[in-house]
Amino acid sequence: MITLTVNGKPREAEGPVNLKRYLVDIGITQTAIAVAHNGTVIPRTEIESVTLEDGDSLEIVRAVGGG
Amino acid sequence: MITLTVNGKPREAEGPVNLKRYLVDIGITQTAIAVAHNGTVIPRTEIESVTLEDGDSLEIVRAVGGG
Amino acid sequence: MITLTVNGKPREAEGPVNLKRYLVDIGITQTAIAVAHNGTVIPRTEIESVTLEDGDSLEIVRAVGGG
Amino acid sequence: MITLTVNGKPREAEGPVNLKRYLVDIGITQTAIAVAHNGTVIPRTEIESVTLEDGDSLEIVRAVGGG
Amino acid sequence: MDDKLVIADKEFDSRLMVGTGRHRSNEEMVESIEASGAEIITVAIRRLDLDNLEEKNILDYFNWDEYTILPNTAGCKTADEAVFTAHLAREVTGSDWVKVEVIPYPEYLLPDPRGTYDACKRLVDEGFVVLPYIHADPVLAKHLEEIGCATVMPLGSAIGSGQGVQTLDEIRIIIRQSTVPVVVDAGLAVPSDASVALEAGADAVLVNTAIAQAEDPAGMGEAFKLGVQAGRMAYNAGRIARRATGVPSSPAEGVAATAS
Amino acid sequence: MDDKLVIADKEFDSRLMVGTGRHRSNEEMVESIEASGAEIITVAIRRLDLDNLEEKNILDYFNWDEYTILPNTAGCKTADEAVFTAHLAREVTGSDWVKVEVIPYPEYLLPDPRGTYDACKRLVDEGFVVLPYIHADPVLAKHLEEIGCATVMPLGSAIGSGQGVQTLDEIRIIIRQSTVPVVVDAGLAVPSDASVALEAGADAVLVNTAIAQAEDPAGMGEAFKLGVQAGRMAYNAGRIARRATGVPSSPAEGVAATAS
Amino acid sequence: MDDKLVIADKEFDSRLMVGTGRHRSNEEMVESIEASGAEIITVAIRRLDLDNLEEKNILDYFNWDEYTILPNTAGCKTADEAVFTAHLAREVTGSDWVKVEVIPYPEYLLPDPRGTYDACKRLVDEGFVVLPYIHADPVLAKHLEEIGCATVMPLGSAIGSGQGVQTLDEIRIIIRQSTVPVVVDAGLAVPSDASVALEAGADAVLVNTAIAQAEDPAGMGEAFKLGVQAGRMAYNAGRIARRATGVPSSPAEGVAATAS
Amino acid sequence: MDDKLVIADKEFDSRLMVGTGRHRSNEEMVESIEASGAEIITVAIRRLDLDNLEEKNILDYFNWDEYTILPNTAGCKTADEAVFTAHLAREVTGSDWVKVEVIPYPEYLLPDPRGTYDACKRLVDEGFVVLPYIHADPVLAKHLEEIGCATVMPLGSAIGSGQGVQTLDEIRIIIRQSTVPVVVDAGLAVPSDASVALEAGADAVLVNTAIAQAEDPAGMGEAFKLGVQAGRMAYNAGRIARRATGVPSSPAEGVAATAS
Repeated sequence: MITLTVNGKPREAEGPVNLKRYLVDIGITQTAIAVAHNGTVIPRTEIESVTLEDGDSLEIVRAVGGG
Repeated sequence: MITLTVNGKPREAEGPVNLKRYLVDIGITQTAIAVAHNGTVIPRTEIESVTLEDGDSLEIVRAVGGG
Repeated sequence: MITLTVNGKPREAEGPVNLKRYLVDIGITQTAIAVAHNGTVIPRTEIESVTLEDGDSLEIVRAVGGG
Repeated sequence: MITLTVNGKPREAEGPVNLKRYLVDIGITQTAIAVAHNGTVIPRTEIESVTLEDGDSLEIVRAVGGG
Repeated sequence: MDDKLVIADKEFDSRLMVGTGRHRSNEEMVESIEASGAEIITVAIRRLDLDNLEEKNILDYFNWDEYTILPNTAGCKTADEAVFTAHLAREVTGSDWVKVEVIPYPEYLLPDPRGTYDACKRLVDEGFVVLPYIHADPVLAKHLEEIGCATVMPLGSAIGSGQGVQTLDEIRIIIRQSTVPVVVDAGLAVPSDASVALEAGADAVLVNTAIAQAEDPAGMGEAFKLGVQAGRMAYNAGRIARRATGVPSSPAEGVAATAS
Repeated sequence: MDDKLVIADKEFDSRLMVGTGRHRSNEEMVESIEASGAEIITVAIRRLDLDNLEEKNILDYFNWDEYTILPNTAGCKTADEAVFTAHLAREVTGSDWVKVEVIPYPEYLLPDPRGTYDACKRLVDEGFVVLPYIHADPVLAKHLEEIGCATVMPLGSAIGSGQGVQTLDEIRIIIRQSTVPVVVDAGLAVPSDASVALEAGADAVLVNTAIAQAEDPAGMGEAFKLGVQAGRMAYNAGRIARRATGVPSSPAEGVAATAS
Repeated sequence: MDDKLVIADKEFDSRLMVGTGRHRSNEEMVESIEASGAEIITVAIRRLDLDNLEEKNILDYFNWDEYTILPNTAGCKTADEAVFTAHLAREVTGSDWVKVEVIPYPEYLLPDPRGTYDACKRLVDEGFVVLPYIHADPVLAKHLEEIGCATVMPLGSAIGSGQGVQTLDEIRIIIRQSTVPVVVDAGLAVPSDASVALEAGADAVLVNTAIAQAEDPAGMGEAFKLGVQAGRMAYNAGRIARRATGVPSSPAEGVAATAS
Repeated sequence: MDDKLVIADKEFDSRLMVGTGRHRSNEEMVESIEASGAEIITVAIRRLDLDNLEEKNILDYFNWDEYTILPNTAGCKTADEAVFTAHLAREVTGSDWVKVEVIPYPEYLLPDPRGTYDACKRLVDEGFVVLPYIHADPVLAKHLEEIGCATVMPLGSAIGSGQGVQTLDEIRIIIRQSTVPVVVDAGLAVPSDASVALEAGADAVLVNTAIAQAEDPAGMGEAFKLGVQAGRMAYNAGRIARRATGVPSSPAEGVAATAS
């Protein structure tokens, strides 16, 4: 078990785990999102190549209404 | 007894009565006032010459704060 | 010969003369006009019944651009 | 003879010459001034210790009306 | 939505009235008025030029099945002159509608409240449909309504000054108090001036110089048409309130955190 | 007339940009944006709600063949946060357009000139198409143009304040000096506010709260569409000048004389 | 410099008139009026309270060798009421000066141009010194001057509204045309409002609520005294013109060059 | 009341600062500054005219026991030039006070927010007492305060434009947020402009052209002195609130009835 910080909240996970796999695991299906890993934005194409370690942080965002 | 309308309110008086006398009777001592009798403004000098009859109306005014 | 004042200017005319006739004589063909005789506006229908005498004044107007 | 640039204009001078001496030579008597030598502002107290070489630039300024 | 302007029981789709003065040519006049979509057109009454009887009459430029004519009493300095001019206008146009202007001094072209009231009173009593041009004076406007005027026409600023609506506060009061249409007249220079008046609840505007003297009168006529529609639509759509401070248009919560 | 808005070589027929924030419902959002005729739509970037993964994504409400998406950096207090958010936005939207907002203090929602400049410099160097939201500061606007911003977006008044264009004098200077499109953003409440900006020569306006929070958003959206068109048309048609005194719109000569 | 205000051949050093209404106490009233340096004081005329005959008369608070009393017709809705009140006022005060107010509707406290004119005409003919309170209507002002009013008193904004001088453009016209003193009355809230009027060439201002209802009436009274003096002095000193662009206040030439 | 202006621990009785530029003569300069009661005087730094060494130095016209000198960096287009000029100014005047102006473009004389910030940062770190001239930008003002500037000096309108305080809304925000004195600088034309700033809570104003270029500079200097005092007094005395409608200043009750 590892502990991640996802969108500011702590989360347990089986790990180390591949980022793409992790997103599926927690139920994220929509594609119009972006992910930052430890403060670095990960291009879509590289999501598979990221491995999440204990203590890592993730920001997962999407578009919302704004002006 | 006669009935006058003084500043919009009915008032009983012994009468017919002289206007100057009436003003004294009801206790008006100050001089910086003006009186209208049945809608006509009465100059100071002529107050003595007015007699109040039953049904007459009086307006008695003074200066107040205003802009 | 009589002298009229037409739109502020003196004009000689054979006369006395009927108003409708006079308007034709001076070449007024258009209908969208109004005429005042000695300061009185003459309804279309009554133009025939007016006779111009020496010294009479006429105002003959039409619509122009305005705001 | 050396050539200086003083307030943007070329000036000949006997030199090398001491800055304080030079100011006297060109007739500057007033004290409420400041001098920059080759782009560096020279404190009053150090004016004596500056020697002007060929090609040096001077800015000599004073206060004027301004808002 | 059925949202018509009603004056003296007559319905109009357009809330823009236009004048016919100061055009550089009759062609520009006709073209720009068509572009403006106006249904009410003002004209002035002047002496026939007896030395030039061939000139084409302005009334012949328009198809009067499509337009309502509104003769004015421009140039009149007194109530008597205005009443006299109204009588002439009725003969010329066959219409009993009249825009009453009583303007004693030429420099600022401001209307005389007393002379205007007197002329309106007499003309209303004679059965005219009276649209008075007035200073943005709420008390005068109320009194003109009470004697039976069909509208009130407060000025935005001096005629032809192009200063826009300088009298908005007073016009708001007039609108709040009025039971007849409020038509903002004079001074409008650009469509935003018209929109401002309609957004505030004015029922219509009257424009002349801004269109006639624009570089491109037809383009400006169409611009005013859209500005008037925009202002009325916004009035019906219910604007947001003014606030002293800002309010985010994007959510305050949920901003992603940079690495620290 | 071919009179298109061009930003970063992309052409637009509409000069109205709209935001998607503060709508009471997604239905009202879509309906009012369609009514507005806007072609450029702003969105914000926020954390995905992991406890509500079923929520429909705002991007799914629009056909992106018809619209250009403009993500913003709203909520960012520093240049670093804005750059980070721009990177996220590019991944989310697939677009490299970004509206840069750097707003350190929440109460008045006014932008930071230095932080905004720094973020824009970095993002332009990275190849983003940058549209900065700024105070109506002509010197800052000129400097942002010089480093390659695609537009400048001076504020009319504080975001969501509904105070309209309070900064018109400065905006006129920005327009006169600018070689990139000037988009007036924030504070607009009614179509006349948009018309005023376009009549002054602004290239476009951005509106969000005024439409989203109107009683009838679709009606207000259409009203803004017309107001923007009216303002642009009037700008092209050449307005009359302002004058201190009036000028008659009816002829001074030829008034009929009453009997004397 | 000898620069006195002259009304009906009477000379005044102060260009500030003050009202006596809405004070929280007679002590504050007296203190603030002394601080204001005013020489003309307005009072209203009201029924004597027969149930409270002991109340001290307001006239007893002032030394009338130092002040000129100006009774008003506040509360009158018609010309008849105003003339009647003027007659009463003359008996009460022994003065034939009167500030004519004819205000038919209470909500906005705006004067009736026709009723005011009629009352003024009758009172002037009876020999009163008449100072009419009017809307900022240049034509009405001119007509009131022509029938012999001693001044005209156009409003800055509604009585007690504290909105300052909203009618400056019209007041400028009144000033340019007037041969009698122009006194700006009503709506003034702060000394800058008074200065604005005097800078524009107004001869005096009348202030009541702004002083009476200030947190510190005596302080505000003195502030208005200074503001009126400042405005008049500036008018006499000849202000600079407005310019669209800036002009350096420091020399453009002779800036020292940094090393390059 | 003890109500002093305090800048960098130095106390002043006057809240009016004056410039020494654009005077028609040194005599008018001295006379008008004395009349203004100012205690802080700005000067510019320029090259000595080597062809005219006899010219009397401006510093010799004043008794510096009575005045505080405030040299400016007018004419500087960059932070480097401003810092260099500040160093020269300190040598010339013996004072470490400096008014920082960084103005890259001559036409509108508007300050550069970034260049101004950079110059201020460096000068504050060197121990100068820094008074920056800025656009009325609340965020920039806050940041300048945070790095240790002694005041902020937001502009009312462009230098020498005489347009008065066009930026009052932003200045109100700056005042509300600021812990250092707020000095409104530039654009003031008449005393009412100064009063407006002080009534809003500004701590002081700086005036140059309005006095120097008035027809009577001494008269205008005194007028500004009074206007500044009036504005400050009014601020301390607590103004009445603005209201949309009027409130009678005379009692509503007790009006005498005419005969019916």
